[in-house]
Amino acid sequence: MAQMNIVQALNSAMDVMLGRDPSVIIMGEDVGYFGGVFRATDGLQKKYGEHRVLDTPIAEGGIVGTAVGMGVNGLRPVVEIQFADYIYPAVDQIISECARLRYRSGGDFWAPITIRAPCGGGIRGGQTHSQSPEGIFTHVAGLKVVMPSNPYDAKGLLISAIQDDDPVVFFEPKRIYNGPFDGDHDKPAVPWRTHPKGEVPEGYYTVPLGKAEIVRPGDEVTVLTYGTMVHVAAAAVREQQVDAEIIDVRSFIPLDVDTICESVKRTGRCVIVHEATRFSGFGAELCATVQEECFWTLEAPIERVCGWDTPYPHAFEWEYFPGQKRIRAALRRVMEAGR
Amino acid sequence: MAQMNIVQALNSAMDVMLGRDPSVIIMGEDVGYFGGVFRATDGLQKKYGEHRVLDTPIAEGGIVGTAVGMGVNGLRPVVEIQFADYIYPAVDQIISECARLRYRSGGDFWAPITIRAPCGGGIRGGQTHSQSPEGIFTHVAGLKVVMPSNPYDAKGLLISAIQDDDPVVFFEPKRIYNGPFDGDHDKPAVPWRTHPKGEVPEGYYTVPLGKAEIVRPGDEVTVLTYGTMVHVAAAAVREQQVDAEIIDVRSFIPLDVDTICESVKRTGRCVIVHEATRFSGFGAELCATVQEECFWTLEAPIERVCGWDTPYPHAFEWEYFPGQKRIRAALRRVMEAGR
Amino acid sequence: MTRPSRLHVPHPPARPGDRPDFGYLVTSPAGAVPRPEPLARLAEIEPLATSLVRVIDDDHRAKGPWQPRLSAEELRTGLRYMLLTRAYDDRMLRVQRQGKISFYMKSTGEEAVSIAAAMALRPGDMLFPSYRTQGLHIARGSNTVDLMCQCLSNTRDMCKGRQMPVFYHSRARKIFSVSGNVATQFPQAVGWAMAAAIKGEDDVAAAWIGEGSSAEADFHYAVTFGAVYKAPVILNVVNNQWAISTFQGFAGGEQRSFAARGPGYGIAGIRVDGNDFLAVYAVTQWAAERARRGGGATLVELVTYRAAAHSTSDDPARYRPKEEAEAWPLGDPIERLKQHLIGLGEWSQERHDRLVAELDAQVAAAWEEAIGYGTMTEGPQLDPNLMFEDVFKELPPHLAKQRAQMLSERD
Amino acid sequence: MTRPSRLHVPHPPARPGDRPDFGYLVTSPAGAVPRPEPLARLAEIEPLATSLVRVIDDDHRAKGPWQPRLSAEELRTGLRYMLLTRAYDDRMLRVQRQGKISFYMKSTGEEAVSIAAAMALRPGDMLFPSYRTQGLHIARGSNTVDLMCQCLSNTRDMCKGRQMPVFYHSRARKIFSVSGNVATQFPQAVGWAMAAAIKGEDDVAAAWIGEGSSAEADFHYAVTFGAVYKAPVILNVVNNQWAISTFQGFAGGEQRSFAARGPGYGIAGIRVDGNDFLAVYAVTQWAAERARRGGGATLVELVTYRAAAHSTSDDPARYRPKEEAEAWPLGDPIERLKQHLIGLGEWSQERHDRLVAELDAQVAAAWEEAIGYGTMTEGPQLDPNLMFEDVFKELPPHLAKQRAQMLSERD
Ligand SMILES: Cc1ncc(C[n+]2csc(CCOP(=O)(O)OP(=O)(O)O)c2C)c(N)n1
Ligand SMILES: Cc1ncc(C[n+]2csc(CCOP(=O)(O)OP(=O)(O)O)c2C)c(N)n1
Ligand SMILES: [Mg+2]
Ligand SMILES: [Mg+2]
Repeated sequence: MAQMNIVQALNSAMDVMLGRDPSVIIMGEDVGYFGGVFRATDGLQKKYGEHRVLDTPIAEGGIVGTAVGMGVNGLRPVVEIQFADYIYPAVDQIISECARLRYRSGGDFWAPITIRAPCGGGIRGGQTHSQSPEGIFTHVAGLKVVMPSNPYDAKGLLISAIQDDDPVVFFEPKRIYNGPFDGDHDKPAVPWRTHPKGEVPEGYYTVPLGKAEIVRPGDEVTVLTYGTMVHVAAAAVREQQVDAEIIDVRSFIPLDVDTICESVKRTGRCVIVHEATRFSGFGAELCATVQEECFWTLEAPIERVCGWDTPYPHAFEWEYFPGQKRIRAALRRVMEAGR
Repeated sequence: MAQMNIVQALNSAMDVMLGRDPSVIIMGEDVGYFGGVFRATDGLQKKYGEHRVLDTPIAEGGIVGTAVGMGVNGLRPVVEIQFADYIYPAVDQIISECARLRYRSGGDFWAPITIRAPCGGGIRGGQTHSQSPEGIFTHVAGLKVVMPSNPYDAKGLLISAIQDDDPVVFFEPKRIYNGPFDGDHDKPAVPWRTHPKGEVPEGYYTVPLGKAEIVRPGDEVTVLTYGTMVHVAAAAVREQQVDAEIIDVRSFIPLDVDTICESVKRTGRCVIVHEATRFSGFGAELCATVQEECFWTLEAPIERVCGWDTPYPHAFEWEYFPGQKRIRAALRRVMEAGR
Repeated sequence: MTRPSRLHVPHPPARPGDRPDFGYLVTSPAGAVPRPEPLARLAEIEPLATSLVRVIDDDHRAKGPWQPRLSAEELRTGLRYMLLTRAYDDRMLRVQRQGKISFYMKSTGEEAVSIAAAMALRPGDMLFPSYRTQGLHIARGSNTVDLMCQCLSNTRDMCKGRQMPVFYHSRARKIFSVSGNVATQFPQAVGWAMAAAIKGEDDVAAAWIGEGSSAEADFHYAVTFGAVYKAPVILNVVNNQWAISTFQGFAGGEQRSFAARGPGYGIAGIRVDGNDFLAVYAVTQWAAERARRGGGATLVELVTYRAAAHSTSDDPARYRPKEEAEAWPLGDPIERLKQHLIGLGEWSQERHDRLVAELDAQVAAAWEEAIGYGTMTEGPQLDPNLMFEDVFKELPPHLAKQRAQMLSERD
Repeated sequence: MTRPSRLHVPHPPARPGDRPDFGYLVTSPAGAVPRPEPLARLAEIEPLATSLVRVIDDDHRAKGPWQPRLSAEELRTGLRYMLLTRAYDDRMLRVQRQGKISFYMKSTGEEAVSIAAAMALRPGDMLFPSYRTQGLHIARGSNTVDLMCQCLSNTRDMCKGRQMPVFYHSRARKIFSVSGNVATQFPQAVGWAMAAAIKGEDDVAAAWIGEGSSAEADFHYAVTFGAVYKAPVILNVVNNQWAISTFQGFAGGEQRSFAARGPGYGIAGIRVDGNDFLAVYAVTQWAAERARRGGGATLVELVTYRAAAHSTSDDPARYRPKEEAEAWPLGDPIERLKQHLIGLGEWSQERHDRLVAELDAQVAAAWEEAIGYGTMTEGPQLDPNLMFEDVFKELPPHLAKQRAQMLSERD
């Protein structure tokens, strides 16, 4: 066991897989000699060489396009998109190619690619360094989509993603790279050292795709959330003193409907929290699924606490961020509803 | 008044606007001399000249990118994406530029662009000529997104879109270009002549963005749908002999929440029908919104009848298509629920 | 003195009703273009990007340094493959007109582009086709029955009923899956080639796109990555003058050849007569050797003409003169190779007629066999359960659930 | 004989600890490159894509046909603007280090790229900047107070608090909004120019991107559309040798100049000394005249060096030698113009020192005024309601509802 933050855990996952599987390669902008603008690939090129850890031109579409060809030729590329906000130039290669290749070729061709993309705000990044576009990719048949909320899951999920023979889009909540964040930006930053999930095995292990995790068991209300918001929601629940069951969804496709619905059927109430914009965000699918599966046990409307339907502003970051106050207000409404 | 199919209605809308407003221009692949692969721009270059109706290189991203610049320089480009399946290369210019420009420039710059994209299946187009990607664009702050279901709306909505100072993505259900389609592919095709909405004024008129339309009033259940599925749902309702209120959502952003929720509050039951894949499709947002607004009056779980979460197959088109049979099964379940 | 600029709008030389006019076409006499060493420096290669490599002259004799020196047997094989491709295309057009298949795209007049290139490459080399390079399958020995079954979406369809006609692939023959989104295969081929280089294997990749598709981002990605990593790849731009209704000027062909972009990015660029079997063979061989020996990527522009409609959904009479195909200065690839062989005394009109008849019969028989595996309306049908497979390697719960629902609710 | 190809990986000439080495840089003596007529044919212009247009020689004298023949007054104005840009950059870096602004990006060493170009263009010409061309605002007279207010996201912020520092714009001065997504402005500039041509106006558009960003699709779109429609646009690629940690070889600069892509696509391409104020001015003037008179687009590669860190989030010591900036063969644009003016007898060290002091004081005063309108932590604050405005022209119902909720639920 070792103490790791999320960046170190990701680095360790890639290190482990580069070591275990000669077909694994890393590619992206500034990921090679420099080790990545967030340092996630620090030291890997030095350790595994320039043919396993590649700096690339600044062309997300070209990176994914060439990665598809590499995948077809037996490699397992792990691609870094420097910021999730810059994944859009690669959307055609991701949707029309990565996601469809196995299907359209009757199972004869596939590209086992992992696409890492740091996402989320709260870092004064303004509208082009703060986006959470996961919702868009959850609408694409043929993609797996995940987002970890802590170092242990980050490493275990990334190893699973790299080993998976389907394309995986792997979103990384960069606000919590270095430590859990409860939404109170005035408080001093807390390192992962202080968090049990900062304990990470040095070697190989996996966290399976498709499994949600109950991070706090409870009976009064179910909170569905992921990424940075897991920690904000936990703080809000503590404050609110409600016996909430907090579920870290973690894996969007495949989605762990069983864990989610078993919980809501028990609690009868549900609040969904994510940082992405609300309208047609992934929370909509979660809400629709829960509504369909748990309708008869629901005692209150399911509430969504999300980013506002605007770009992520630079100055009003904390008015935009779906913080504790807003989560608590939603919990209050949901707990009072029908009483 | 004249009889028009949807293609003629779209053509008429562009004709009217080219005539009224010298800043309106048309651009896209094969839209000029040839008049478009679906003939939507037939005759317009001849009438308005090569500088108003432009053939372009095959580069959706370049078409939208240059259109943004034209918009900034005072023009109103109406862009045709030959098939919605080919809009992905333009996603970065649409999301990062069209949608964000007014916001990021504090309101000083904007690009009043309309992006037309024929969508939907049932035409033996296979997985790259049948997609309905509207859901993706409904998650983008700064875009307006619409889809007409008949010639009258097609012309009125397109004129509104062209006049609108915000970017509008305008999806066209190509399966019903030439006539309404009730989902029974064995029946002979029906022309728009036979449909009241095939009656279209020759001149200028608008159908406002942001307003849904009740196409069949009813009291037992609300069916929320749009595009081709409006007609399939209508046929299913007729067959099923249920007093359903069918709402053509038409405008996704802005969404006419009032009309939708007033109806569901009245009927207490709701079925959502669209051709796009189900998971994180626009139906999820509709379902979440209705659930939030109408929870206390809902007597049954809201059901979604959608395309399966697979690419659109060539051979199994009718097993894939959410036809009458599946809509009727959903209506039956929703009507029986809780009884 | 400065008058305002006006928007320049490219015009094809002729529209319906006009006399065809290919005056814009820059050609070189057969044998006139020098052949540098495959590993020659860029400066030496650069002139090849604007001239036109040709081997077969107007009297059907092979001329100059680009002669591939193929045996008569190899030439006859090439002729057979081209004729088979054409016979296959003609048959498939007919059956589409009869409503037996939903759609089709011919490669008539462009057969040498695929056949000569495929023959010049090694079996280990990976091919990334466009929808108009069915010849690659013919040349690599794909059974026409298999190709027909794909077009029929029947029980033997390699795509399991998921794709429109012509979107073939063959893992065994190292021919990639055709994509509906044009040009995406270009950077994929570069990536495949990069992987080969990373693994220290000496296979090369080759990809084909149309000149119209070269305007897509993927062209730029492919050439940029190809140049940066010196990837062992051949990037073929098939300039058949038309992209549906828009002529090649709308892709930038008016100002400069497409091959010229190669040197612009620092890779080799060669413009070749796409209807000259020997020239296409020789240029492909040259580019493959350059790639295999570490010389990196080559951009090849194959100058040809799309003699048929874009697809069965298209009517070229709406946008170009009917007579244009006959007026095409570079002739027909099959006729030219045939006359060349006859000139060598290695072929005759009689043998040719016999071969044509034989291939027509072969294709007819193949069709009979193919429909035996079902059409979209008759005979054995694919199991709709297949619709849910291969979305992922394993069927996830939500698709298992949807599949069950499909079976319970379908008509 | 054929050994398998290996993946080529570009290497910068020097990494930390190595001696700087710019041996790869191809230059031409000042005055050596001929100046064709702006409407000259491509063949005549093509050599300009691989040579290097330079005017100021090593003794700071102006040489050759590209001399723009500017008055001493104009030269002093250019010097003043460059010095103001540098003073502004230095100040903003300091205040960022003090935590007063969240982020900053300097243009140190590249000032001529923006200033000379902006001065050579007309007020009616539209500029599409990158995040490193703040000089365009300085040269067009934007008030540094306004620029600072943007970086502060304060009550006078032109972006209403929505953007990170340096994402300026000015509708009044015809300077477009900087995008966070690199290169997107390139095809937009072409579209703006196409619109001008459609309207019969003779304004031209000019856009700037970095050499690293040229690998994005938008570069290809811009050059292709620019070539097809002969759009009146100047496409500037600022080759400052680095893209964060990756040197220009990773964008394709190893094999060929970036300017060479111009002729490759059939448009003019010129490679110019980006640290030579006179050369940048002259080349921009030439390209603008070509565009205005219907000659179409020009791709300009400005060869310069990013002397500062990429941004305040970057530490170049991790990936390049500290001494590289001093070793840069093309010197510093301010020092070179200063010496040129002194050589002309139109400037002196004393006047220079006075000007530097004056501008520092001016910038200091501007900062004092700017913070008076608020910082992100102190003084007057923007109204959070602004967060919901300008998403659309009018506030739609769902945003009105969210705004109300925000006001009721915020701390
Ligand atoms: C991304 C994308 N955009 C548009 C289309 C529609 N389309 C299919 S083929 C074609 C023309 C391509 O012409 P060209 O590249 O010259 O190839 P050719 O048909 O001449 O062989 C177009 C526009 C598409 N398939 N994919
Ligand atoms: C689409 C996109 N991808 C990646 C980035 C991250 N990024 C910002 S600047 C930069 C380097 C650009 O280098 P260059 O174009 O040479 O400009 P320079 O910084 O040298 O002026 C990168 C990779 C981005 N902003 N947008
Ligand atoms: Mg073509
Ligand atoms: Mg740079």
